[in-house]
Amino acid sequence: MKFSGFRVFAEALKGHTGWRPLWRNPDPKPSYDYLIVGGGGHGLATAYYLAKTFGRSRIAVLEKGWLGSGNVGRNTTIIRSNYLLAGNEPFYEFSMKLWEGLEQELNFNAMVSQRGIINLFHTDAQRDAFRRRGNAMMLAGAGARLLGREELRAMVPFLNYDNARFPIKGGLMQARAGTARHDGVAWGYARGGDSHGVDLIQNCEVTGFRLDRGKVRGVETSRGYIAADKVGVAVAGSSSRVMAMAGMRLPIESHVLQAFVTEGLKPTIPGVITFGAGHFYISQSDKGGLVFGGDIDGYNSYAQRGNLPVVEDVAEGGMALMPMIGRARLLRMWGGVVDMSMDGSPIIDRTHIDGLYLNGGWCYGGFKATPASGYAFAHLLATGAPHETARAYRIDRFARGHVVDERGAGAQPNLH
Amino acid sequence: MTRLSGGLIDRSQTLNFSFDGKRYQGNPGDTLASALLANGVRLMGRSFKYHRPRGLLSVGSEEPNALVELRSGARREPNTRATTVELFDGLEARSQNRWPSLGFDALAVNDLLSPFFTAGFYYKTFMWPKAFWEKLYEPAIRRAAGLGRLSMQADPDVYDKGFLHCDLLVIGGGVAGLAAALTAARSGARVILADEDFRLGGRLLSETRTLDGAQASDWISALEAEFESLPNIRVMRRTTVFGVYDHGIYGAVEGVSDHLPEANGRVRQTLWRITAKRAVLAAGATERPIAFADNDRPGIMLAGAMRAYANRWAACPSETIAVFTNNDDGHRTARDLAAKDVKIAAVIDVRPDAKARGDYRLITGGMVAGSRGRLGLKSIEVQANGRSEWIECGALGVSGGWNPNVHLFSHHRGRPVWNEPLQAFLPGENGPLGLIPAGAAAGHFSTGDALRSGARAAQRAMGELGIAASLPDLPRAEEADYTVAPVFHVPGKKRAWVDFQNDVTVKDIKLAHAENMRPVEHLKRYTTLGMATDQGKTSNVTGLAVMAELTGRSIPETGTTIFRPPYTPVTLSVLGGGDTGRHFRPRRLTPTHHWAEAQGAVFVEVGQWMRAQYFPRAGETHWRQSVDREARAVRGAVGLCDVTTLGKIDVQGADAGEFLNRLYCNMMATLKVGRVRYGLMLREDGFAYDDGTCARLAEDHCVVTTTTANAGLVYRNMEFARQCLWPELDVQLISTTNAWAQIAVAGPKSRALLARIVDGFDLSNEAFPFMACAELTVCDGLRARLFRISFSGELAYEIAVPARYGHALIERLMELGADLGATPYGTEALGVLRIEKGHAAGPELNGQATALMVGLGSMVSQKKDSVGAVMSRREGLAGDRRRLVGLRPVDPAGKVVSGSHLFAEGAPWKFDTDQGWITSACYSPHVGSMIGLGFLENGDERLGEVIVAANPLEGESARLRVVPAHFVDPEGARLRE
Amino acid sequence: MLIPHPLLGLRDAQEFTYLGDARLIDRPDPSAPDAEAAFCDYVFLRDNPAGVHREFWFHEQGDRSWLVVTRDTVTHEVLGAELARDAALSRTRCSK
Amino acid sequence: MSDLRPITALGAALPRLASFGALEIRENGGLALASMALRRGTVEPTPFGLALPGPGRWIAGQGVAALWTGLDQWMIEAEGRAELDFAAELKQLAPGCSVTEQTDGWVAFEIVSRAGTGPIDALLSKLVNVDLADFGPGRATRTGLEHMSCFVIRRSEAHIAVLGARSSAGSLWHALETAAKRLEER
Repeated sequence: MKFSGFRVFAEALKGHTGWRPLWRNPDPKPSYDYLIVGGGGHGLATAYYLAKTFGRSRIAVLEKGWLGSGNVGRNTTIIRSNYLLAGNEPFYEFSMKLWEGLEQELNFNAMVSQRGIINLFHTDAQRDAFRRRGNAMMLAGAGARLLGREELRAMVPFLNYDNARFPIKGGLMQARAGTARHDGVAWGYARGGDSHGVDLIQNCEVTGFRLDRGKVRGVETSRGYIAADKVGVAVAGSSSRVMAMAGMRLPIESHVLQAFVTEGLKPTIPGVITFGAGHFYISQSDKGGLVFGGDIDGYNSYAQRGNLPVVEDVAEGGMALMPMIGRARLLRMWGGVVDMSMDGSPIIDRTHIDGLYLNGGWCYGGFKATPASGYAFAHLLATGAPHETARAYRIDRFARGHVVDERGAGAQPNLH
Repeated sequence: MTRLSGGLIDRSQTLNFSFDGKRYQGNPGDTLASALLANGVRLMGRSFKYHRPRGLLSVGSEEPNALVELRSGARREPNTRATTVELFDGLEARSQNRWPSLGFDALAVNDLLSPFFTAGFYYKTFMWPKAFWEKLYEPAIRRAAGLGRLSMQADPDVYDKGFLHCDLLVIGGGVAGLAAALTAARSGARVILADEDFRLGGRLLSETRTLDGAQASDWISALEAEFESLPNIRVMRRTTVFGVYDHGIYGAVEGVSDHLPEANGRVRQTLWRITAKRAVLAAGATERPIAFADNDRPGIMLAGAMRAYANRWAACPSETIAVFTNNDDGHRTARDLAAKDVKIAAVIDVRPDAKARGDYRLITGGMVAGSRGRLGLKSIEVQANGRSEWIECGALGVSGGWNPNVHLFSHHRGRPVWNEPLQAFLPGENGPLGLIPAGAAAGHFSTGDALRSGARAAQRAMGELGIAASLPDLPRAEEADYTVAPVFHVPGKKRAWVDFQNDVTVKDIKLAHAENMRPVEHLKRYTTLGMATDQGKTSNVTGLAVMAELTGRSIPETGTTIFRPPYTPVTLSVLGGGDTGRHFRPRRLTPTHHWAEAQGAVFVEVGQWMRAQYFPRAGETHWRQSVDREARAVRGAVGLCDVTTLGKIDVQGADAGEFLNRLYCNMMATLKVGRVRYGLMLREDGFAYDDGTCARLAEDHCVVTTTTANAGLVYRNMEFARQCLWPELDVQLISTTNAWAQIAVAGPKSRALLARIVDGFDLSNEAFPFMACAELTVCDGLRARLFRISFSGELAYEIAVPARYGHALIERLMELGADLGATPYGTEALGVLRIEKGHAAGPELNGQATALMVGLGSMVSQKKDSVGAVMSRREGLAGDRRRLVGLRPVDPAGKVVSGSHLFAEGAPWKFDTDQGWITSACYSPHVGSMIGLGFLENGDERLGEVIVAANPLEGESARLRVVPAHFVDPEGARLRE
Repeated sequence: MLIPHPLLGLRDAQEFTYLGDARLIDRPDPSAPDAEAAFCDYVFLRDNPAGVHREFWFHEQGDRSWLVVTRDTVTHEVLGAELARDAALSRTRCSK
Repeated sequence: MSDLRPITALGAALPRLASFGALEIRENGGLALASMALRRGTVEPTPFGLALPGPGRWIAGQGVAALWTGLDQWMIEAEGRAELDFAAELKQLAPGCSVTEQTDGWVAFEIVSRAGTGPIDALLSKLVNVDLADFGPGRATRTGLEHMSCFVIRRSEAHIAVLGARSSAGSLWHALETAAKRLEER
C-alpha cells in the first residue's frame, strides 16, 4: 500500500476502513539465508537494504520485544555528520546522504528535518579543534561553517552571551544536520523490509547460537531453533550479552544514557545546539517538546534508568547555556543502555566464527548512523567485504593499534 | 454560579486575580481552578490537536485540560495546571494554544478536518515534493504544535538545592501517609512527610467522611499539632516527590514561594535530594473517566473532582449536574452535591443492580452516549434499557474507577500487577528496595483500610530498621467496600476521548489496531496516547482496556507502559538548582591574580582556572602588540609568568623513585637528588597523555608536575597505580597544586634577577645547572623551591613560594627587575614561546598522539616496564608515520592557521590524500612571520618540502615549508648557559 | 546511588569517579612472551555482565581510596565493597 | 624574617568576616596545615599528644587538631601558626611519616552560629550531602560542595569549619554566603 496525502484523503472519506497492517506478524520459518538478531533501527535497516538493495531473500529479523524497542525508540533523534577522523566522517556523511532521501526511499515520513546543528566553542583551543573538524567535514563533502560570536548571536540570540562562566566565542555549524522522528525511522524500515519479504518476528529472543566447527548453523530462540547461513547481530546495548553466547568478549561496556523531554512549547529552538563547556545538547521536536541530554551516567548498567546527579548536571548545563528555558518543565526522563566501546567508535565486522557478524559499539550516537549502518552491514553480509566507508570499524583494530578515537580518551568507555 | 456552603476557604479575605485579562475574585484556600469554577468559568483551555474547547477534568496534578500561562514577563510559566496553582492576590493567568481567543479559536478548524488528522497520518504524507518538508509542512506543523509559550527571557527567580536524610520518608499526606508518619514519628525515628498540596489531608479534605464521628479536619489538626511538637519529623507541604533513584534516594521539589505574588529575591523552589532508609508510598489514587461520544466538553469532569470542588472549595460548575459511573463512588458525588443544594438531574450507573444512595433519579444499566454544548455542556444523551433520552445538565461527573498512583513504585521499571476486582494496576513485587506502598496507592480504598495500611507500612519499615514502633490508636472511619464494573468506554461511532490533551480517541486506538500497532508501546508512540503533560495519568488504563478488547486479550496480557520520572513535570530551573550564570562552576584564581588584575591583564578560562592571557600596556591597541612585546622580553631580557596552575603532586616514601619509574615511560629511578627530569606519561593503551617534570628533593621525596588540564587525572591514575597495581611499594601521594605559588622567571636576565632575591644561594651555572632543583629561602627568609627548567628555550627558572606570598613575590621581582626589563607575560606569549621552541602541549598531546609522533619516541625506555610501554609497540602505533614538524609560510606574510589540513602540493583535498593537520600556530616575533606546528605524514623525512595547508572551512589555503619543530636555538644552548 | 565505603559507611556515589571492571587490578606480566596479546586483552576486553559486576570506584571527593565494589548491573544493588588496596594485596599473596 | 607581606586566600590583607542572621563566617588566615601519612612499617605517632582519629573523625588538642583524611593519612591543624614552618615542626614529631606542607593549599572558613545547632544544620543541608544525624561534634568529612572538594569539620554543635582549595576561595565564599543569606531571608 502506497502512502500519500491522496491516500489519507481517500481513507478519510471512507472512514479509514482501508488501512492495512504496516507489517505482517509471521511465525518463524525453520531456516533462513540471513538472520538479523535485533529489531531496532540498525537491524531493521540491515534487513531492508539486504532485501531491497542487495536483492537477497529468505531474511528474518528476530526481536525479543517489539520492533524498535531498543535505542532507536529512546534517543534524542539527532542526525549529523560532523566527525573528525578519516575512519568516521565519510561513514557518517554517507549516512547523512541516505537520510536525505530516506522518506522517498521508504515511502514513509520519518520527519527528517535538516534544521542544522551548532557546536559551541568557548576557548581558542576549542575553536582550533573545531576548525580541524570542520575542515575534515569539508573534505567529506558534509559542509560546515565556523561561526563567530556575533554571527552566532544573530542566529540564536537566546543563549547566555553576557553572564556566562564560560563565555561563548562561536560555533561550528552543519546546516544539513538536524533530527528525525526516531520511531518513524524504525517503522519505515520495518514496513519497507516487510514489503520486500523480510519476516519481522517479534517476541522472539535469541537464547543461544548453534556453532559447528567454527561456523554458525543457526540460533536457539524463545520460539525454537532457527537455522541460518549467516547471522548478523545488531543489538547495541546488549552486544556483550548476545556475543557471550558465542563465547566472545568484546571491547565494549554497557552504560546508561539518560535523555529528557519537556512539556510541549511553541517554537523555541530552531535546530540542535550543543554546549561546549558543560554537558548539554538540545533540540525541539515537531510536537513542541524540548529534547535534551548530556553525559552518560558513567557506570556499567543494563537498568535502562539513571540517577539524579546526571539529571542535575544536565539541567545545570542547560540553565547555564540558555536560562530562558528555566520555566519550562521537564516532562519525562528515561534511560537507554548503550554499547560504549573502547575507542568511542562502532564495530561492523565479521567475527572469528564463520557466518557470524557483529554490528555494535555505537556508544551514544547510533541513531544518526542507522541508514549507513544498515547499508554497510547489509553490504558486509551480502558481499563478505566491508563497505568502503566502514572499513575502519574492524574489531581487530584494538589489538593492532588502529583505534578510531575521536576524543582521544583512550580505553575508558565512560570518557568517550 | 456562586459559592456553595462550607469548604476550606477563608471567606473573610478576598484575592483578586485575572484570567485572559478578565478580573475575578477568590479566597485564600482556593486554587486557580476552584476560583475560576466559583466564578462560573467552565472553558479554560483548548486541546492540543483539534483545539477542542476544554474545561476542568480533574482536581489535581493529573489535569490534562486546564493548562494556563501563569504570571507575565520573564516569569511567564507555560502549561501550568490551574488545579495546582494556589491562588494569590494579583495572580495573572492566560489561556494558551488558541488564536485569537479562547472562545473563538481559528485552529478549531482542525476539528472539522479531524477525519484526515487521524493517528499517525503525518507518517503517510507530507513527503512530496521533497523540499517542502523543511520549507512548508514542518514550519506549519511546528507553529501549530506545542502548548504554551516561553517568555524567551532568562528566568529571574532564584532556586537552590539541598540534601536531607531520614529513616522514613512518607510520600503523601493523606490518610495513609498521616497514619504512617504518626506511627514512625512516635517511635522516635527521623521522619519526613512530603505532600504536593499546600494542606495536609489528601482526599480527606475533599470528602464529608468523619473520623471518630468528628470532622476529619479535627483529626488532621490534632496530628499537625503533634508533628509540630516532635523534633524528629519534618513536614514538607507543597513538596512533590518526583522520582525514585537507587538505594533510597528520592528527588523532591519544594515550592517555597510559588504561592506568593512575588518571590522578592527569595528562593522560588528548592530541589531536595532525600536519602531515606525506608519510604512509604501513600500517593493515593487517581480517578479515571469513561470514554463516550463527545465526552470532552467543558463541564464534563471526574466525579471525584466535582465532589472535591464542592466539598473543599464550595464550587460547582453548574446548578444542575448528572453523574455517570461504573462504581459506588459516583453516588457519593450525587449525595454530597445534593446536600449542598445542587440539583441532581440523574445518576447513570452502568450496573443493572446499582442502588441509589440518596434522593436522586438513578438510571441503572445505563450509559451516556453523547453530549451537546459548544463551549460548555448543555445536555447528555443517556441510553438505558434500549431507550435513549437527552437530559439537560450543565455538568457531568464521570467515574470509571480509581487507579492507584503506583508511578513511583514503578520508577525502577518494575511492572505493576493487574487486580481484577479493583480493575486497576497495583504495585507489584519488584518495586524499589525499601519503598512500601500503602493506602489507596496500594489499593486500600476505604478510609479505615487506608489508615491501617499506612500505620502498618510504617511499622514494617521501622521493624526492618530495628526500631520498635507500636501501632497508634487509629480513629474509626468508613469501611465501605469498593466495587467497580469493567466498563471503560461506551461503544459508538462518534469520537470518544481517551487522552484529552493529545486528542486520542477510541477510534485512533482502533486504527492503531488495524495497522498492527498493537504492542502497547507501539500504540502509545503511534497514537501519542499518554504522552501529554499528564503522562497518561487519566488515559493509559482506558487506552489499554480498549486495545485489550480489540485484540481479545486481557488487560495484563496487553501490558503496561513504563512509568518514568518525574511523577509530575518539574521546572528546569530548579533541577539546575542555583547558580548557573557566572558562578556555574567554581573559578580558580592564581596567587598573582589580584596583582595581574591591577596590571590590567586580560584573563582567559583554562579549565576552571582564570589565567592572565596578556598584559596590555598603554598605547597597545591590538592583543598581538602586547603578546609580541611579552615574547620578545623573554627572549631578550626576563619575563615573569604565573605557572601555578600546573598540577603539583608530592610523592614520598622509600619507593618513590621506583614508583615514578613505573609511571613515566622514561627512566626516572636514576634521577639524582637535586635534579629535575622531564617526563612523559603514557596511558596503558600506549598513547601519550601527559608530560611534566619530576624533581627529586630527597631520596624519598619527589615533586612532579602535570599539565594544567590533566592534574586531576594524573593524580587519580597515580593513586590507582599506588593502591591497585603496586600496593607493596612504600609511596604516599598528596596534591600540593594550590599550596605553592609557582612563577616562571625566564630569559637571559633571569639569573641576574633571581640573584637579587635568593638568600646566599649560588645560582652559577656550575652550582645550579640546567635541570637542577633546590629548597632555599628568598627575600630574607621566605621558604622557597627553585627549579631550573625552561619551557621557552631560554635560560629559565621556576620559583615556588607558599601561595600567600605569590602576590608579594611577583611585586618584588617586578620591582627589583625593573632595570633588567622584567616583563609579566601571559598564556598567549607562553604559547608563542613554546611553539617557537617546538614543545608539545595540549593541541599535540591530545590523547590521539604517540610518543613517536611528537618526536619523543626515544623517551620510551626499552630497559624497563612502565604504564603503556608494551602497548606502545603495537603495529598501529609503532607504524604510524606522522611526525611533528615545524611549518613556515613560503610567503613571509602568509598565514598559518591551526586546524588546517596538510596536503602535498597539487594533491586534491580528500581524506585519502590528507597528510596531517596544523596543531598550533602563532605569529613569531623571533622568526618574523607566522609559524606553526603540525603532524605530517613522514614529516621527519620531508624537511624543506613545500606543502599546502588547506582550510576550506574558511575558504583559505597557504603554501608552507616543512622545517624542524624548533624555531629558536635548536641546539638548546641558551637554556644551559 | 550509595556506595558502602568500608571505612566511611554509605557515601553518595556522586563523590566517586567510576573506572570499571575490577580485572584491571590484574596487570599482565610485561616480560611474558605473549605480553602484547595479554595487554590487549587486559586493556580492551570486558566481560560486561548483566548481573554481578566487580568494579573500581575512586573516592575522589572523599578519602581518595580506590574501592572494588560488587554491584548488580541490572538492579544496581550493591552487594559489597572493599578497599582496592586490600584486594590487590591479597591477590599478590595468592599469586606468590 | 622576610619583609614580604602575605595576602589572604580571598586576596586581601586581612581575613574576611561577615554575619548573616545567626551565622558568622570567618576566614581563618592563621590556620597552619600539614598532611601526615604513615610510611610502611611505621607506628602511628601521637604528634602534639594527639591520639590520631579514625575514619570520619576530628580530634582537638591544645591549639592543634587532627582529622582523618584517608587510610593512614591525617591532616594536622595548628591555630595561628600559618606563618611558621609547621610542616617541619610536625616532621620532627612524626618520625617515619611523610609530611607535606598544606597550609597554603587551603582556605579555611569558620562558621559559627549564635542560635545553636539549627542554623548550622540548615546551612549544611543546603551545601553538602552529609547525614547530619551522624555529623555531631568531632566528625569531619571530605565531600563535594558546589562542585568543589572540601573538608567539613564539626568543631562543636554550633561551629563548623569548611576547608576548600585556596585557588577557589572566592567561589567557596560565594557558595557559603549565598546559602547563609538565603537562610537569613527565610
